Amino acid sequence: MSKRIYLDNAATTKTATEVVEAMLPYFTENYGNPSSVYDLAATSKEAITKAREQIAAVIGAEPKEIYFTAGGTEADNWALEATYELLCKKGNHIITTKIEHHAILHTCEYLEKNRGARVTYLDVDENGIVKLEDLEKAITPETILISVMFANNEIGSIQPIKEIGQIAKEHGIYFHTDAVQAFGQVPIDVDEYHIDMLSSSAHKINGPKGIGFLYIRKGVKIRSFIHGGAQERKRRAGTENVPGIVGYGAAAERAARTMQERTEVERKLRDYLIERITKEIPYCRLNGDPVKRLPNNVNISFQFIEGESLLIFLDGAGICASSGSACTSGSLDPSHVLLAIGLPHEIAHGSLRLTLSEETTKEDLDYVVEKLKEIVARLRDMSPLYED
Amino acid sequence: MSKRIYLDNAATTKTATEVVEAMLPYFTENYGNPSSVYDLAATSKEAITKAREQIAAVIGAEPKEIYFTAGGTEADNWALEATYELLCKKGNHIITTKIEHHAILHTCEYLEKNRGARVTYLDVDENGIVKLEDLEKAITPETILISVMFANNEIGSIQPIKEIGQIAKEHGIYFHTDAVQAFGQVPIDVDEYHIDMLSSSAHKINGPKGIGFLYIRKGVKIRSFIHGGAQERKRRAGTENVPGIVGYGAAAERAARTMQERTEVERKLRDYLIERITKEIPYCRLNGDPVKRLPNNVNISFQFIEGESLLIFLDGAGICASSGSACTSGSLDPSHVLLAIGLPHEIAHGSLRLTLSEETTKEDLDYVVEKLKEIVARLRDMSPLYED
Amino acid sequence: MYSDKVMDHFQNPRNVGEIEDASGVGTVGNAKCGDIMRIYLDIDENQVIRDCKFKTFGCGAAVATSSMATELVKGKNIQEALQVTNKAVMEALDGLPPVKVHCSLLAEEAIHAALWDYAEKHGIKIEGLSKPKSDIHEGEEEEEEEY
Amino acid sequence: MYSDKVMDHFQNPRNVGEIEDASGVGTVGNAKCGDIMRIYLDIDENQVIRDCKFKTFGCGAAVATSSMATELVKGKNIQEALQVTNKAVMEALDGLPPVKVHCSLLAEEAIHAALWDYAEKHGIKIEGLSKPKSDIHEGEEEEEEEY
Ligand SMILES: Cc1ncc(COP(=O)(O)O)c(C=O)c1O
Ligand SMILES: Cc1ncc(COP(=O)(O)O)c(C=O)c1O
Ligand code: FES
Ligand code: FES
Repeated sequence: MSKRIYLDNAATTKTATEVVEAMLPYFTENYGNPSSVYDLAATSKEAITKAREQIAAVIGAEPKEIYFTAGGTEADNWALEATYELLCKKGNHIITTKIEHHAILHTCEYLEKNRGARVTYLDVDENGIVKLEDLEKAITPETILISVMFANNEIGSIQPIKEIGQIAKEHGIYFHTDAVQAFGQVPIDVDEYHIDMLSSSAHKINGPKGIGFLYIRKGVKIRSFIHGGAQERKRRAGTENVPGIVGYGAAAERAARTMQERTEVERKLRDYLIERITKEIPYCRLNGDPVKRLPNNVNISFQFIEGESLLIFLDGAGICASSGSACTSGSLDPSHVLLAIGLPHEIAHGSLRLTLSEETTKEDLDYVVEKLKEIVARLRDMSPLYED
Repeated sequence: MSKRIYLDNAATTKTATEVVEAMLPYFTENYGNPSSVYDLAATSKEAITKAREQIAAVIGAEPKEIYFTAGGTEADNWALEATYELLCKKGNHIITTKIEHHAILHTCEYLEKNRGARVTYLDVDENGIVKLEDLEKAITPETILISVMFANNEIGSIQPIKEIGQIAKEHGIYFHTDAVQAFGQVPIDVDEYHIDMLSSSAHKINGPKGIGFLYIRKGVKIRSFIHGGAQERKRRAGTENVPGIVGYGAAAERAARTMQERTEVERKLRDYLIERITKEIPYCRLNGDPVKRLPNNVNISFQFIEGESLLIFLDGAGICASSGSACTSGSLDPSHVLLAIGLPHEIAHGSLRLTLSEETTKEDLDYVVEKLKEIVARLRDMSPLYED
Repeated sequence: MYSDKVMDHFQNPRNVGEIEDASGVGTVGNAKCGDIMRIYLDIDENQVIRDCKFKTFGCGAAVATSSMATELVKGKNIQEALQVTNKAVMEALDGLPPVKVHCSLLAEEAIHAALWDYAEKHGIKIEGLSKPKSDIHEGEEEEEEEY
Repeated sequence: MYSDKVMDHFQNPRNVGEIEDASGVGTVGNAKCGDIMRIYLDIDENQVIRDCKFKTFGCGAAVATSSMATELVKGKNIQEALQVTNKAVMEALDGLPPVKVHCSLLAEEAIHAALWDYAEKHGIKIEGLSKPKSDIHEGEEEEEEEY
């Protein structure tokens, strides 16, 4: 295929060249195990220290509050399970939302089914934002943890994290946020927002796959999730993924450095794309909040058509995108996020997520709009639901 | 430092150039998320399929019995915790050994402390080998899992895995083996050895850090350890570490291809090194079995001296090695493995592990022996325990 | 993830459309994935399917199986058409990914539903054909992963 | 992991050896890590430490602190020598990694033990010096990680 326009940056991103370059020496030269005594190991250790500093700086944390994991999913599992274990004698109630990533939702289900937890899944409004009154109302004396994602991966809605953190703090409840989509995309300050734990994943910000971190505020004494060696100050066992950690550090530094300029451009392109699609294609609607929204996220539902078909035709035109359709995922239910904002099944099926990167151009988007028009028309012709 | 002789290949290995080369395209070109619909993702998916086949072939497994993890530690945690959860209603007894890696031991401690498990830690003989009678005797109607490492990381002793597997099978008990040190170094066949679960880690065989796998025999219905997306057939959530998986596949294929020739050479060099040290340096002894031993492992205790000091002086001479000394690890207790084979504390302290690679030459080893003689003499002069 | 044949039938689906005054029309839906398929049959006096068209709201596999199923029943008589099972359609498409097998059931059921409609309209009974369920996946269990 | 000063004192330790007929000898051990340190003092009639030697079985930090401690007490009188705490030794070495702080206690205790031995042999009492524990780490708790 000659042309390729990658608009699925919420799924994963291209690892930046400078990130790969930062990683390379740690494969074949500075390959020492950081736990060892000799000099070669000291190089690995220093590289980890540097990455930890680079990352901590992005969210206003101390370096020793950053614990590397294998990704956002592990970080989410860790935060929930270990907090539950630490505090289940005090209370068994966790509050989260209906629009969390499966890494949170399925961990909650596990805790409910196997470990006696009680979980409240908060509704969101039609734009995908949690209502603070609902949160306040859901709190009980047994509530030990509030976990609300910073920004949603499907519809890009950004939650009132600061206010949620404030409420958690006032009630003396730990607050975890899944910031996998937000880290490096929007400013985050763990102190200002009263965040006790925060999950993130490198491959969403042009870092490598298979590395993430959990921020754990000093004083939050959750156990380690993976038991073994004394790595990560005895809190996360396993030989450190040195190249991955180095790559994450480089990617975080880069994301923070370019954030303002990059997201300003992306926001403009995002709004341009939204405007063109919603104006030029009938029977479609924007999902998620028009303003409190990730700078690179566009999510639109097209009535009468189904997402997977749309994606395959887009792929045929060289456009990589994703959908909240059941048919794309292996599970058959349409996106729980789209249902949570009130879309009926058949409309949730016809949703399309386009997530931009710093490489996206206006020309790309013009091409996408043209193709989209053709494809949507074609699929509607095929649809038993559409009568023109 | 001009000269560097790396003899700590049991801690970690250099990532092979061909492995890094196999990985590179998956960072910046074929970076698609394997769960997506478009063509770019298909490339990632196929790459994972290939790696799974490469790895399965090494141990006589089916590709779909291989589940990728972030390393050996996660695989060990998963096998133990999930088996316990699956079967704790049937029985709460686990049998393992005193010489397991901390990834096993600390997980057992967690299960004992927090989840009601009862664990038997089998003794080993003076060569570090499990006694089959002990195992037989330890089995009770409540025993649900036997976990015995394939080969020990410190003293290199290789366990009678086939016999253990046979015993487990006869009693209808699941058998897990931590093969982190054995995979790619000695032949393994999961069927012949009756292995139900097997852990491994790429960075021990010239693959990248941060990737491993758990082999789970078809029919063993343990739950997933990390909850979230539907990756790894819904058994291990988290965006796949595609470059890591590809690198692991390449490293496994390479290790299997070169195994016979490589280990033959290593075995000869190993025995040469053991012979020279034990003959030429007084008051020292070989730890571990002289024959049932990893092809690249040398572990020797030097009386009257302490391991960390030895390592620092060796490092000064450009030699990277490791020790079972308390002082090297952050924990203060000397190696539990050396204590388990009956060494007194002060001798356990003076242990040195040298683990060879395919790049090790006889000249390297001659140099090591000369340096070792000097350093040992010097440290003994400084020791209050040594009277000459 | 799809075979070349599936991709071909998906990207260039045969027999898309409607038949006015069709002899039989069948619409079926899959409650789980929400997909809908409608099949139109034009059946002549010898009970031979002269023409067949479809409209589908569904995934790539659903579209491709609709297309292939309509191809397969065209020109066949009713009894032959009843033999066009989802397995036959899948085989003709060189297979489907496991998670997509259920989509092919949609096509089989849509044909049956259209034949039922035809039979009702003409007051005849077709051997081996029973009333279509309103939802073909009613009561179907989430497929167990075989570990 | 060690400062340049530590590495220097480790690789070129000062005052290694024994003193025959020393005025005082102190041997201390750390039960946990199994390390042992012995200090020899040669003290003149004015209670000034004329010479000081050590032997150590222990890690790099233990050797370096032994070396530095002997350097620091040499030429001092007994009261001054008592001020050579593990903190003072660590500072003189530009610090130690947290996990190695306990090693420096060994040096402090060994000096105290040697002084006690000297006091006992000479039937005197040294202000501010108490009988050395047989194991300086007796009863010490595993240090808690501060999270
Ligand atoms: C026997 C054994 N098990 C488990 C592990 C843990 O592997 P990893 O550090 O890659 O998680 C290691 C190595 O560190 C090992 O040698
Ligand atoms: C909001 C959110 N949380 C968690 C994850 C899981 O991250 P990973 O797949 O890197 O483990 C993702 C992405 O997949 C995500 O978008
Ligand atoms: S028809 Fe719904 S998944 Fe295929
Ligand atoms: S003296 Fe034992 S660790 Fe330093």
